[in-house]
Amino acid sequence: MTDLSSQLLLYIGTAAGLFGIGLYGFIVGPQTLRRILALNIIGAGIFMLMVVLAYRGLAEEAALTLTDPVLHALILTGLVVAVSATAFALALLTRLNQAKSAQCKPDQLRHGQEPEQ
Amino acid sequence: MMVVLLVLPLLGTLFMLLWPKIAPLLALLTASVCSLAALQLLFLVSEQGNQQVLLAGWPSGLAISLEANSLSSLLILLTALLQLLVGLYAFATHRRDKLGAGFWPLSCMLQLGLTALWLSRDLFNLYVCLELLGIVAVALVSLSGDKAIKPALNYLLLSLFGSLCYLLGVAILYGAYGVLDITVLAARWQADLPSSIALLLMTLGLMLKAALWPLHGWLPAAHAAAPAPVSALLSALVVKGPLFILCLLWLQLAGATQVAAVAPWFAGCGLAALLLGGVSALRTPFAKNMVAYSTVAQLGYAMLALGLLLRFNQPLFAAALWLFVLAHALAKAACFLAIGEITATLGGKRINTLKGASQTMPLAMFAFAVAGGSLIGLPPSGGFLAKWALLQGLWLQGGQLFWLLAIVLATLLSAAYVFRAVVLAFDRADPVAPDFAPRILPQWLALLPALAVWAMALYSEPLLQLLKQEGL
Amino acid sequence: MSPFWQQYLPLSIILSSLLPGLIIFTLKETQVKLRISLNLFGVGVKLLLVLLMWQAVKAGQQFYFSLPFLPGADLVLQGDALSLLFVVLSSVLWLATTIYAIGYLEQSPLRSRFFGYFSLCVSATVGLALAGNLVTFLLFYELLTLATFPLVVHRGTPESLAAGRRYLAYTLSGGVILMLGVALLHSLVQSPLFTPGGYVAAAVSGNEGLLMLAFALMIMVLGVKAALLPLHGWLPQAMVAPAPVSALLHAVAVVKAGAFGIIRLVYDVFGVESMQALQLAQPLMLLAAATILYGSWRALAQQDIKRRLAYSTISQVSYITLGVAMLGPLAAVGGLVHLVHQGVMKITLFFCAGNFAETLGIHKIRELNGVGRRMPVTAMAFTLGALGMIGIPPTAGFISKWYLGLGAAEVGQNWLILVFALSGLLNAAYFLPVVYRMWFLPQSGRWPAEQRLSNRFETHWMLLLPAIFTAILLLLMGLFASTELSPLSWSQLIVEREFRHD
Amino acid sequence: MIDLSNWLWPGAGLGLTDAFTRPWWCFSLVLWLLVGAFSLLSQRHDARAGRYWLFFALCFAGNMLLIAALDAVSFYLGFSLMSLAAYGLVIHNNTAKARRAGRLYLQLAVLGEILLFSGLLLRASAAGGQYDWHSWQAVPLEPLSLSLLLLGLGLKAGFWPLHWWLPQAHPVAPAPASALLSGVMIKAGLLGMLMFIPATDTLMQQWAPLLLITGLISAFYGVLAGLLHTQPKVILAYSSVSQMGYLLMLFALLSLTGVAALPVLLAYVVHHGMAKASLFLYAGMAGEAAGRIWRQALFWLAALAMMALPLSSGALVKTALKAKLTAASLPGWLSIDVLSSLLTSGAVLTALLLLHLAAQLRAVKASAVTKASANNTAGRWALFTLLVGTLWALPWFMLQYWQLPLPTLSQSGALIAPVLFAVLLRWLWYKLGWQLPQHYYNRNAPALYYSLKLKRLYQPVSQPQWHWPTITLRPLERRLNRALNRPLVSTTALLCCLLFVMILLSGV
Repeated sequence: MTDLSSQLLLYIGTAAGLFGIGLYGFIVGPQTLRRILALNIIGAGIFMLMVVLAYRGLAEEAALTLTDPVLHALILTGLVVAVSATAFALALLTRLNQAKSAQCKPDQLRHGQEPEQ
Repeated sequence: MMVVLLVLPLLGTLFMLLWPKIAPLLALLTASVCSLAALQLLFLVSEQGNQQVLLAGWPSGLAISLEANSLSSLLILLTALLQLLVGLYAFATHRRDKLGAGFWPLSCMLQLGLTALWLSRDLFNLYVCLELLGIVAVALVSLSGDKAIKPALNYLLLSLFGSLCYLLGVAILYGAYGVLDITVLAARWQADLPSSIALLLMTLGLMLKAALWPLHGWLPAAHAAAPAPVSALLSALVVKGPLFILCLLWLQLAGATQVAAVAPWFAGCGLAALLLGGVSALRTPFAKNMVAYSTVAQLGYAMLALGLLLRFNQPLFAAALWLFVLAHALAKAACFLAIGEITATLGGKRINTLKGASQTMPLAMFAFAVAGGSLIGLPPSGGFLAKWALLQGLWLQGGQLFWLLAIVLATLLSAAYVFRAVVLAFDRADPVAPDFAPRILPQWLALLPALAVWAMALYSEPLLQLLKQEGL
Repeated sequence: MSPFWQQYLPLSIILSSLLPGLIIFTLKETQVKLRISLNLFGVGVKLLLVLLMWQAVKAGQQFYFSLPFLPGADLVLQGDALSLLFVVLSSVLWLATTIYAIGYLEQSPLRSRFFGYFSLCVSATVGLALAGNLVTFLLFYELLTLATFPLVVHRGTPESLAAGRRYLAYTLSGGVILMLGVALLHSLVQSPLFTPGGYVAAAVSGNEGLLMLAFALMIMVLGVKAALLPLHGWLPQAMVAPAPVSALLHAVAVVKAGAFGIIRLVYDVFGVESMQALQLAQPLMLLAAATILYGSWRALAQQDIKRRLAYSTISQVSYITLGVAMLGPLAAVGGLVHLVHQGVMKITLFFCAGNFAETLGIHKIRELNGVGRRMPVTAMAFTLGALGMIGIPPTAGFISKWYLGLGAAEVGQNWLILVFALSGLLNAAYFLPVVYRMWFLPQSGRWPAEQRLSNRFETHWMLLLPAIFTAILLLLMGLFASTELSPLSWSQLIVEREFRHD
Repeated sequence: MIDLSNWLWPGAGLGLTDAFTRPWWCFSLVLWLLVGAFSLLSQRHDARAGRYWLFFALCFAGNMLLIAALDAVSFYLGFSLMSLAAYGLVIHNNTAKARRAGRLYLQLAVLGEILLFSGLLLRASAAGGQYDWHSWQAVPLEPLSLSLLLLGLGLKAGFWPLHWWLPQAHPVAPAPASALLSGVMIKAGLLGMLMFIPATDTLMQQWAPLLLITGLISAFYGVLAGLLHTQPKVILAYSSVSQMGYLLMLFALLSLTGVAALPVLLAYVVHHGMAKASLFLYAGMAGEAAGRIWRQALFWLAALAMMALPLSSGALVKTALKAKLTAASLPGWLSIDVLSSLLTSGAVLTALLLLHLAAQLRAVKASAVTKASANNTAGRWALFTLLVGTLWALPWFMLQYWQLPLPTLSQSGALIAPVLFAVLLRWLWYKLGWQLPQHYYNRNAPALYYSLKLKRLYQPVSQPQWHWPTITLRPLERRLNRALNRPLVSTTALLCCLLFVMILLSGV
């Protein structure tokens, strides 16, 4: 590990912050939608970290200006995965709400107060 | 061969989407061809040693590399065979159980994800496989209608969370070492703090996905809510994927100090899973929940074996670990299929539905009992082999009385929940009348893996040898 | 006899009951004739094969069949003198019990299942007898547990289910612990063939603690099936099973499997020298003696015939354990011969109890008044069995007690004779009043539930015949104890081979 | 001798190879056949005749077998066959009293058998696995096996203090059965002692004086107890106790004289068997003897033989007993003089008991009712006559075969004197109207009470039993379930974080 420039540190810190916020949101909940969003924030944090690391990843061998294409590929793949997963989760959520509204609980739906499990 | 194994399910899925009418046929065809291919791969590996393929001609390091050793080819074979079996079962019952048309392509995708997972030796590939597996699994769970959405959603959230944890770990590792291939990574491994954190993050993510205690909460509800063939696939195969990666990580990557620190945790978690999962299975009033909790408990064996393997480095534990995986896959598939068939025919979710099942549906009940025998570890079943290896290892290690007693206790618990159901089945005073005439074929299909797991015992020696030297 | 024969004979002895059993499972309830003929065919073939083997073993041949199984422990079937003793016992009694069961279960539902499991149970027992090493033994031990469970709960009533649960709780826990013990022993000395004189002797020094632990674990488990003292609870409850099952359970299959296992463990795994070196015999002896007395004592207060018989079994089976634990040749003869004698006597008693229950609806002892006049043959058979249990000559029971007593005196444990005497008194105290009721008291009121099962005999001939057969057998075994065919001579042969090794 | 050891149980052998088994066998056979013939007539109108004959035959077989047995197992087989089958004879009349007595009898018989079994086991073991009792003669006795054998066989022989069943069982059985019980079967105990306890053994020689005393006490006790009863068969049973006491003395003398007393013992056995059988038979028929002088005369002939009137077998054996006693090498603390005077007073008491019996038999007449046909009655009396005749022919045999000394004149006088004295005593008693308070008579034996107690002990209604404590964990479980199960996702995620921190801190 060589010295980290303060900028990178800032980025990493931001990524960690995003991760933390996402984690907090995910744990606290309680609405599912909020959790899905929290997961996306976590994902964003991780991708950000990866972007940063793409600069840092080859630090030992090459100049800082060179970025690591592998990581970018990974991020892209990850994004695709994350997007599809989010879409799927949202679809499921919609179905859940449909099922619930079919069971005539409109009040709860409006307020989004769905109890856990 | 490996490429065929991956391409075939993919093509199958595509065609199924194109011609949904013949989807079941395609699924069965894919599964059977894959089984044959997997068998050939196994022969190939056993004759010529490990096989490696670099996709699309890229050099090592950049290309997606696939590597098949005897363990992974065994797992592939198991996957394909179980797919075939479950496919047949689903085909036999799909009209009655109103299994959605989505089952066929999804199960094919599942096979693809699993096969890719067994073959991958690259952290990020594994991530993709995991994610694929997770999403497909959730989709499969949600097939059984409205009542399954909630558990499926929970499953999905936690699964995604787990994946992200894993991904974070991968990112950190890549940041530190700049490689993703496990073998290369292992060579450069330094047991410092970032790698520890990364490893731990990945571990927790995988534990979450593999439903290892105490992160197992989503499993019983999800597996119980899914249709019977899906639960069989999930319990038998899907949870094994993350477990496989976990073993890869800890056996190949981790440094000695890390291993020493984490081993007691693993063993402890395994033990807790065994005991608490067993108790839950014993107490739950629902039939499928019982089987699902039993999965939680049985995964505890694998965890325990892993922990002990890390601790003592005794090859017998490796054998025990994989034998547990194999035996549990077969037995649990049989259990879920049998219980699914019984609950469908007798019409009820509660375990009391099994009353008198030994008369009304003797075959299915027999399948359950036989598979249960393997879960308990009665000789001469696969479960027995695994347990035997575990016990042998512990005795050879010496002074491990605590673990031995714990295993005895866990075994008794498993016996208790299996026979709780079996005893109910023998109730002749107050049997539950079937809603319609029981069908024979699905019952036989449920019996097949159960018989297979007992037949495993007859090949115990080669299996033990193979798995012992493998150890990943 | 060709070597091919020698190799496959043990396997075919097991298969001769296993295959008919499996086929019977698939039969419909209405295919009675086919089922019965299959069953009897199996019995006949088995008896024939056993006879072949008996002659060969007597001539000193060994049978050996193996399948690869665990590393260091193949699945081995081995026919030696000791295993043959048990095989002959179970085959012959299987014959009797099969006939009895056919008569007993006439017109009752689920017969195919019953006979299927029945055959499985006997196959497991025979397998247990022929098991050539500990791992194989363990395997058949568990199979036996599984095969007998459906028989215990066959009636499907809440009581029988409770009994089944209890039975499983005991035996499965036992099975797990047995696995633990076998694994321990395997890790120390592997699992070679059972050899007279044992095979642990080489490992004794340095591993005393572990060997003692292994022995304790295994005895604990075998003690569950053999109903040794603190582990006997399942047996009295399991008597809710149909009479043929109880008969089989008590006389041949389960209880005897435990006793047989103890014999194997003491003589062929540990061996007399190691037992002495590890000082394992004394506690076992004490335990067995305590069980003998306790079982007899508890039997006194039982008002249900089968319950009383069950406690009597607890007591009687421990004679075998005691005989083994004394580690002397004469005591060993006594223990081994009691394995057979107790089986025949107890099966007679259970047949008779079943006859009373089936014909007259009698379950309680106080209902037996004057039954000797209504069912003289059954009552006679019961009386003979009871006298045998007390140990009155010329029944078989006397011979075994005589040898056990001689053995006790031989090894200088005179206090055991006191145990035998006391137990004999207790046996008399709980059996003679029953006999007295049957013969000397007048019938009181109507029989609880009388059925006319036969016009010519007192009950169905299929119920009567096995009881007569075994009753005569137990007389013959006592009277002609010195002949070459008798269990006594065979036991002496076994003991000669077991103790000759050095 | 028949060697059956390759056929029956190990060591089995039958034969009459001994000086004492042969006459014993013949005497038993004669008595069995005579009494058997008698019961053919007496049980003709018995509703349960089949049962009677079954048990009769079993007893017969057992008795003959045990006499002819050459090995311990055969003896034990015969012994237990006889003992158990005799139970059927004891309770034959099926009255409550008979059942009570039968219970006591069976309890003691089983106890005796078990003791005998243990004793035989120890002997067989000491003899190194030899079952042949001849080969046991040279094997030294141990205190344990000796006392087991004495107790086991003594319970059958019925001398004091092991006599409990005799006064209970004999009166309730049918007359011929009592005759056999008292005449032959209780002798089996003695025979067993002869076989299995070598007379020349050192330990036995040490114990012999004690046995001698026991026999003496038994002789006195039997008479005294008998005098306190008024039922003829009870009196006879007590008389048997007393006579078994004499036999026990003779058995002890066998050791003290170096087996010289064996002929006397045998003679005494035969004498007592015949006489007691006759008396029991008579007691069964006493009602029919009313007014018939010759029938009563027959009784008196038997009784006088018991009283040892000169020329009778009793006289011969009593004299010989006394002679052997004086010849015996007694330990210092046993004075010959005291013993012989005790013997004399014993003779007085015996005579007194028989006179008492005669008086009681006279009382029976009135109550006795007979239904038998004339032929039957005549036949039975003829058989009885034959029996008494045999009894009176015995002296000749004794002189011939066992060379018992013929009593001299003074000895005869010494024999008559006690009888006369007893008659006098009895007459005085009768004249003066001495009477003990009523409640001294016919007291219930405590044995029956203990027998009942014992029965309650071994047939308990319930027993203390330990149950597992039942623990209900259900509420706890419910609370746990509620606490753990929701909210799922948060809990799991939190646990995940927690685990992360904990494992990390544990030093990865």
